[in-house]
Amino acid sequence: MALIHNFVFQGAQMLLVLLLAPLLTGFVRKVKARLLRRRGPPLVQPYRDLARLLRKDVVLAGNASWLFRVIPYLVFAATWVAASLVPTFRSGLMFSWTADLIALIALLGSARFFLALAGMDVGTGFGGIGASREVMIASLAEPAMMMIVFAIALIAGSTQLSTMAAFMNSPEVGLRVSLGLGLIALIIVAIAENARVPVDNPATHLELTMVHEAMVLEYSGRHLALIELATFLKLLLYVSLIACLFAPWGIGAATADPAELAFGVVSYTAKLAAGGFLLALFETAIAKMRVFRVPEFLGAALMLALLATLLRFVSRSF
Amino acid sequence: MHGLTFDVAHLLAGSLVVVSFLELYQDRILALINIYAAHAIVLTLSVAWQAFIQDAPHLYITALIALAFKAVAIPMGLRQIVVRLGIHREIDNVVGVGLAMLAGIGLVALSMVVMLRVTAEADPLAREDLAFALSVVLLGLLMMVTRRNAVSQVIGFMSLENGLVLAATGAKGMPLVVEISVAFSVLIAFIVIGIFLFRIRERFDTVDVQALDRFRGERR
Amino acid sequence: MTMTIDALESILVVPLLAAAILAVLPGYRLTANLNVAAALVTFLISVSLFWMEPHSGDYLLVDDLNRVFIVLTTFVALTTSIFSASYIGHEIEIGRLTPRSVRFYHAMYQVLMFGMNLALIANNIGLMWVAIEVATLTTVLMVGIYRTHEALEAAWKYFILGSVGIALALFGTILVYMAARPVIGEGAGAMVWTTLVQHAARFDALLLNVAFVFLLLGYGTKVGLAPLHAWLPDAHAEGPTPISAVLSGLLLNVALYALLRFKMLLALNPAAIAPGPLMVTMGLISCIFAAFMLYRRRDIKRLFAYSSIEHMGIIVFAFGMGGPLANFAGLLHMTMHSLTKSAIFFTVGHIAQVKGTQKIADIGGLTVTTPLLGWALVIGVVAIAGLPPMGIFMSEFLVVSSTFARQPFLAILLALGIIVALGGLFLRLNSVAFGEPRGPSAPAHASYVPMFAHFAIVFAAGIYMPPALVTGFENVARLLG
Amino acid sequence: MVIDSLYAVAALLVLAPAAIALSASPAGRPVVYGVSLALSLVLVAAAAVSLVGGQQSNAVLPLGLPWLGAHFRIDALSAFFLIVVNLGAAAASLFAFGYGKHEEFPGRVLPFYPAYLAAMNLVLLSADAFSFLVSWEFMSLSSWALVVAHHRERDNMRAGYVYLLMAGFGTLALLFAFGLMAGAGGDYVFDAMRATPPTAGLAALVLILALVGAGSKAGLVPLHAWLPLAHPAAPSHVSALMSGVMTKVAVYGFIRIVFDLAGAPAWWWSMPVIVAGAVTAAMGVLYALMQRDLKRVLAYSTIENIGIVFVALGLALAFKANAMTFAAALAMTAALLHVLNHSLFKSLLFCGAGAVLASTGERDLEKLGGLIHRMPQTAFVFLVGCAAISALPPLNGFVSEWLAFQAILVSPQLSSWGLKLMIPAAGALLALSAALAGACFVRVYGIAFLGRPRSDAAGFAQETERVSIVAMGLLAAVCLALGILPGFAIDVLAPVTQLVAGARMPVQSGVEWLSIVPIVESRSSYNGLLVFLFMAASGMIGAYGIHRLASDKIRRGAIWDCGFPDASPVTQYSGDSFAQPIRRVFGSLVFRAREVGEMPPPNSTLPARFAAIVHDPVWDTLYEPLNGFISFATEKLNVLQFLTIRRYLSLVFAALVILLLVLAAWP
Repeated sequence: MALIHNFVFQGAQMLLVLLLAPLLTGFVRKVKARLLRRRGPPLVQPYRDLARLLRKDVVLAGNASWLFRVIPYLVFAATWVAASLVPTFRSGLMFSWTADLIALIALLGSARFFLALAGMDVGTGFGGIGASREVMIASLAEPAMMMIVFAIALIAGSTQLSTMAAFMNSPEVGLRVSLGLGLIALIIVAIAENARVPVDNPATHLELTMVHEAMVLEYSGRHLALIELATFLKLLLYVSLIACLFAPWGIGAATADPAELAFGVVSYTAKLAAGGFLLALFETAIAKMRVFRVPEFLGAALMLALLATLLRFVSRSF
Repeated sequence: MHGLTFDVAHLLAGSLVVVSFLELYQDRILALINIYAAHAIVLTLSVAWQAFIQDAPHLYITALIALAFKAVAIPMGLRQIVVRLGIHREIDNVVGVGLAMLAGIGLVALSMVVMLRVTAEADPLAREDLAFALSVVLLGLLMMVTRRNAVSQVIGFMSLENGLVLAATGAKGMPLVVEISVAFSVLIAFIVIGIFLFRIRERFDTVDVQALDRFRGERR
Repeated sequence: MTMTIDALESILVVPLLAAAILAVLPGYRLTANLNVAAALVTFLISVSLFWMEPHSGDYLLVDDLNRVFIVLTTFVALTTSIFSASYIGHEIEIGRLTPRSVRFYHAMYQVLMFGMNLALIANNIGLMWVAIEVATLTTVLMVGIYRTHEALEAAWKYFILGSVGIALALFGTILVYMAARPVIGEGAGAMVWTTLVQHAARFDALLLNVAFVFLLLGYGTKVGLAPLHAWLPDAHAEGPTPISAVLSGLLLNVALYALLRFKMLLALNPAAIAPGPLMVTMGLISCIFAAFMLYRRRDIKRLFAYSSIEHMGIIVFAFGMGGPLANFAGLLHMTMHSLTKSAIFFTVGHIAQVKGTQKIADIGGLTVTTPLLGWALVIGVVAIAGLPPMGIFMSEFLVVSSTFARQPFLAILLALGIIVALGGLFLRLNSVAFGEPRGPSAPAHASYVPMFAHFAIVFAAGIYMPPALVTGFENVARLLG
Repeated sequence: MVIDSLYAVAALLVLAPAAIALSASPAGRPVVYGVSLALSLVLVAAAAVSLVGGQQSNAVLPLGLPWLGAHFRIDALSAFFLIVVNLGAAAASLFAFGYGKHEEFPGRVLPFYPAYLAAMNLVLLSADAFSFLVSWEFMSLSSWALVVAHHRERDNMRAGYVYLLMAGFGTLALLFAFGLMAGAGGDYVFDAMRATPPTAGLAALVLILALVGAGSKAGLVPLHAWLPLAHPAAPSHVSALMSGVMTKVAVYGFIRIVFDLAGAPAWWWSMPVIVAGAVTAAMGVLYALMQRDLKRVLAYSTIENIGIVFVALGLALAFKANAMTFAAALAMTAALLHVLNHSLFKSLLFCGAGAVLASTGERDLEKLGGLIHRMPQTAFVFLVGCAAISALPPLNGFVSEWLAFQAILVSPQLSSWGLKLMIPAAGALLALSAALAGACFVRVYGIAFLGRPRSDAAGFAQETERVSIVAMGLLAAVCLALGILPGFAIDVLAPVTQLVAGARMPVQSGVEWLSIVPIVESRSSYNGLLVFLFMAASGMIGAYGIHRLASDKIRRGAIWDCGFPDASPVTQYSGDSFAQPIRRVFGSLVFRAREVGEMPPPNSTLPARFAAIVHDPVWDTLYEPLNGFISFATEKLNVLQFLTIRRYLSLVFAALVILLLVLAAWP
């Protein structure tokens, strides 16, 4: 009985993230449009795009290899699994212990690894440029992320997301310098990882500025749909990660009754909305930076995170 | 040990050292050869005296060899060579005479210091003898390294060897002395002949390094 | 008892007889084989010494120390004579040697053997001196045998420096006699080794010190210690290769043997200065200096001559350190070095004949053109550089580690020398044995038996040492104190 | 067990000279490699039995030092490393069945190959300093012979030369370390050393010497310079052994000396180890990113992984010194597991490189490309290797790095503040190198196997031999197996950690769903199996659903060419251009990297040129000065070869006078 119960919740979580992801992206786009005094596309536009892409045929480059065709599924699977492991409305999910935060980052890392390979498969300049810039960004973002994990995990004494969330929820957290630094660093990393302004511009298709879009330039049809979906999922993942680590209020415990769960779902969506709104606000407020300014941006994140790990000793709580 | 014998031996040994100094001082080859002859004669005398006081007849042989071979034969041979090679006007000191003399004095002092620290049980005659012998040896070496000319180097070697003979004869009752002196005479003969045969032009050492390279089959 | 004396003397008599006969016999084939035969007989007799209890007469003695040296000497002499048979044959074919000079060469070879054996079994320090000088002078003559300008120049250099060495050694010997006379009394008794050892404790210490300085320099010149080494590289490079092999493999050892005898004498006298530090210093200087000298060598035989200096340095260092372990290591290293180095010279001799030159620049890719010789050279260098599984690794391991426990700094210096030498040797080996073949190459008619026999022994010793040999070495090590 | 292993090793040693004769005929090759394969499998079996059986066995042979004899032993530690070594050896031998066909001079490879295997095994088996060092140096020597097998390339000879010198240097360092532990008595048996550990000061010295000695063989920065020269120079299956296996033997030497023989560690011991490891990891992977030569990239990545191992070892040392044995066990497990993993995927990658080299004759990345079409199977296994070495879940590389991070997360419980602050920084470097490793292997795979062929050689490449594929496939399979079922490996490692770290990790086999739990589940846990199943399932579901419900049609079209049709392959991203962003970020700092580009004047037909110049700081600052000193000293001393007789005499004279002065000054 309990097993089935758990399965249900795990499945629910997986479906929830899958369904909410495009909506979040749509919401961000909408808000950005409104901030620019445009009407903007409807909220459900991403769903429509996906559906359209799925129906279309795939146009493959002449020399695309089998790897090129497999990668979208790999990327999608890795991202989805990762997203489904972040506590959203209920912690202590059935498989929450299959992968802790480090493993989760590694999952995203493998998604990126294969996407970069895909960029190089057909052998065009665009793919190469995208791939090389992507790995450069990753080579800075990943250690920064790892440092953030250290900072928080060393405080929470665990890398297990449920445990961490529970800890951050508990009163003994207090206000900590290192947590503040960690939050800033995490936001920077999240922006970079999701190819948002100022690191990258999801809307542009101007070769010299784009990173992520350049990698997937050769994709079309269902493959593109999967990659788009993976991108949506990734955004959702990061927002809910920030939420679960720094705003873990309302996440239902493993022994939560339906009412709490309902509250959990509501609070979760609220957090998503808030996150999306802030992101849109930020993106409209700032301009994209040159590619070779990005390392400094991310380096700052790395330094902040490292500082956070080292500073965790100085401020117990006050 | 009665004084006179001792003093005479002492005197002869000492004068050998003095003659070595003369060699060091002299830079004309022909004159040098003459002085070497003198050196050999002094050696002869001292060996003979040793033979007398130790009443060791075999030492007379050594003395004889010294006289006949070193004081007469070798110098003549050397003169021949010098004349043949036409180097009788050579002045070949590497360092100035004064410096050489100073070094020589230093060496004598050194050998004194080294030898006279020897405890007194070793009988005084032996001590004095050894001290002088060592000085002669060192002076001979000094001569070898301060002269460029093959002939004068040979002379240096020979006076070195005279010092050895002095020491050997001074060593009371030492066996094989005669044999050794013979062996050395042969050795010296070899060297002299070597100079003569191989036409070692007036010097062992060539200043011209290229030539040395060629000899050694080495390039620098 | 009488029989034993006969055995001892026959070690001297056989070479002398052989020399006399070889001096008159014509025809190189016959003489060469006779040479081998004589060497073989001498070797067999010397082996028989192992079954002879230590014994000393007025002029000759046999004890654990010189047994080792004698057997080693006669063995290498034997293998060298085999090698020289084929080597000299080739030299005659290409006309570098005339039959007359070959006759002279073989006679001298046996005289050399006589001299070395005499030096090893002499019980009288004067006799030992004479013997070593005989050996030296014969080698001088053989170095000059090619009559080329280089050869004569090398021989001359060897002759002059050697003579000075002779003189110094003699002076040292006289001083020892002077030191012994007051205690033992006048006459030959005061030069007999065994008597000296008995009374050494009561000798005049200061006199002994001076004596040792002269002996160290005199015999050290023969051992080839820097800075007295100057004759060694040229003599090795310009003489016929069998002589290079004998020089490196044997003559250096014999001189070292003399040095060891006197070291024992000093060690027995409490008041005398410890000979150790002097030997250690000279050993280190020689080792490191020679190691650096390896780098710019252009002549392959001179290269290995310098390596001999380096190894002599290591051996003298080991004996200078003293103590059972270091002495054992020194003996082992000496044995291994003689075998290896002579084998290397066998190889190099054939290589020089095949390539028609000794210039490293004109030799290359030997493992391609003449694989057997090439790989023999590789094995030799591997062995001489002290890499396992060859025997020298074991001795170097013992020297370095035993020193490190007592004098870490010295050990580090020694290790520096060893590693620098490794670099120098392999720098040359790479260009000689590997890479594109260079220079013309004649077919090789080499006698491989001697070199590979040596390598086999060295290899075996590196892995397994028979207990008998070990006990023998240990006794000697104890003797050396 | 040890006796059986020794028999096997002896058989290898016999095989070596036999191979000289065998190498003459083409039939000889399979014999040599076949026997080697069989023997290494035997050795694996023997080691496995004694590791699982948990009993150690000794043997003393009357070899080596006469009064000491040669001592041999198999305990848990050596058993584990024996497994690592001989697994690699077996794989390499199997691969060589096919690869050996392309060998130009079998006579220079076959005899040394078994000797090399034997030497590595002997190092692990020997239980006294002498036989250890003999085997150690013999290992260097035999591998040197293999490095110079293709002696006609000058670079190979240079590589071999540097290699041999560094090996000799390392051996001397180890010799000193053993000399210190043996003491003046000269008792070189490990048991005796263990019985009387050195005093604190000496032990510290031993640690440094071991770090230098073993580190120079393992390739720790700055002693790594020989490694990227030597490993690629050897035939590829040998490179696989040198990189995948021999470096592990060096790690074994370090563990044996520092954890087993040198006594209880002091609190600061871990610092030099961790620093060296972290720097090595970061530098190694940065070097790797800058290389053009495929095999050299792999060699540098070996340096990186060695760095990771040493960081983990340092952690274990720190925890051991603080009596936190559970954490020490965790860190040590991470180190050992990474040793095993790296030996697997590095062998796989080198074999792959060998296959590429054999079928294209190219090692230069800029001349490869598109091989995934020509050599699909090789491409697949190579991809697995790349994913594994980039520490991607659910493969094995990730597991060991994950464990290392878990160990780092325990560090706050250490008492020393220095370590508290240093270890996270080291963790940052570790994370950095992990990320860069990902970038590095995207580059390698993307340039070599994907895209379009950059040369005819790559364009007409053929798939390599079946047997080689099998060898690589097996390695890949093991990589996956260890990735999804790490628990078993961890449990097998328990006796080893028990031996060297004094504790073992909690039993994993009991954990539900076969996940691994380093300390407690609430703290951290990872389940490779489920991750694998999850990804497989969701990928399948996605694919199936889409193909069923939406379209599954494919049209082939031209590449999006931006309006410049059929651009030549040269317009692809090259290895250098791929590395450019990272080179700009890190390179200018670490390598003084410069980019020189020359544009032709307008409307001239000359090509534009571009070159990226990268310096190796270590080489410039350490090796060049040394080289300069040697040549200076030799130049100066060489004068002494050309003196005149008189000057030589004056040397003798000077020596005499000096000695007499010494006497005169003597009290």
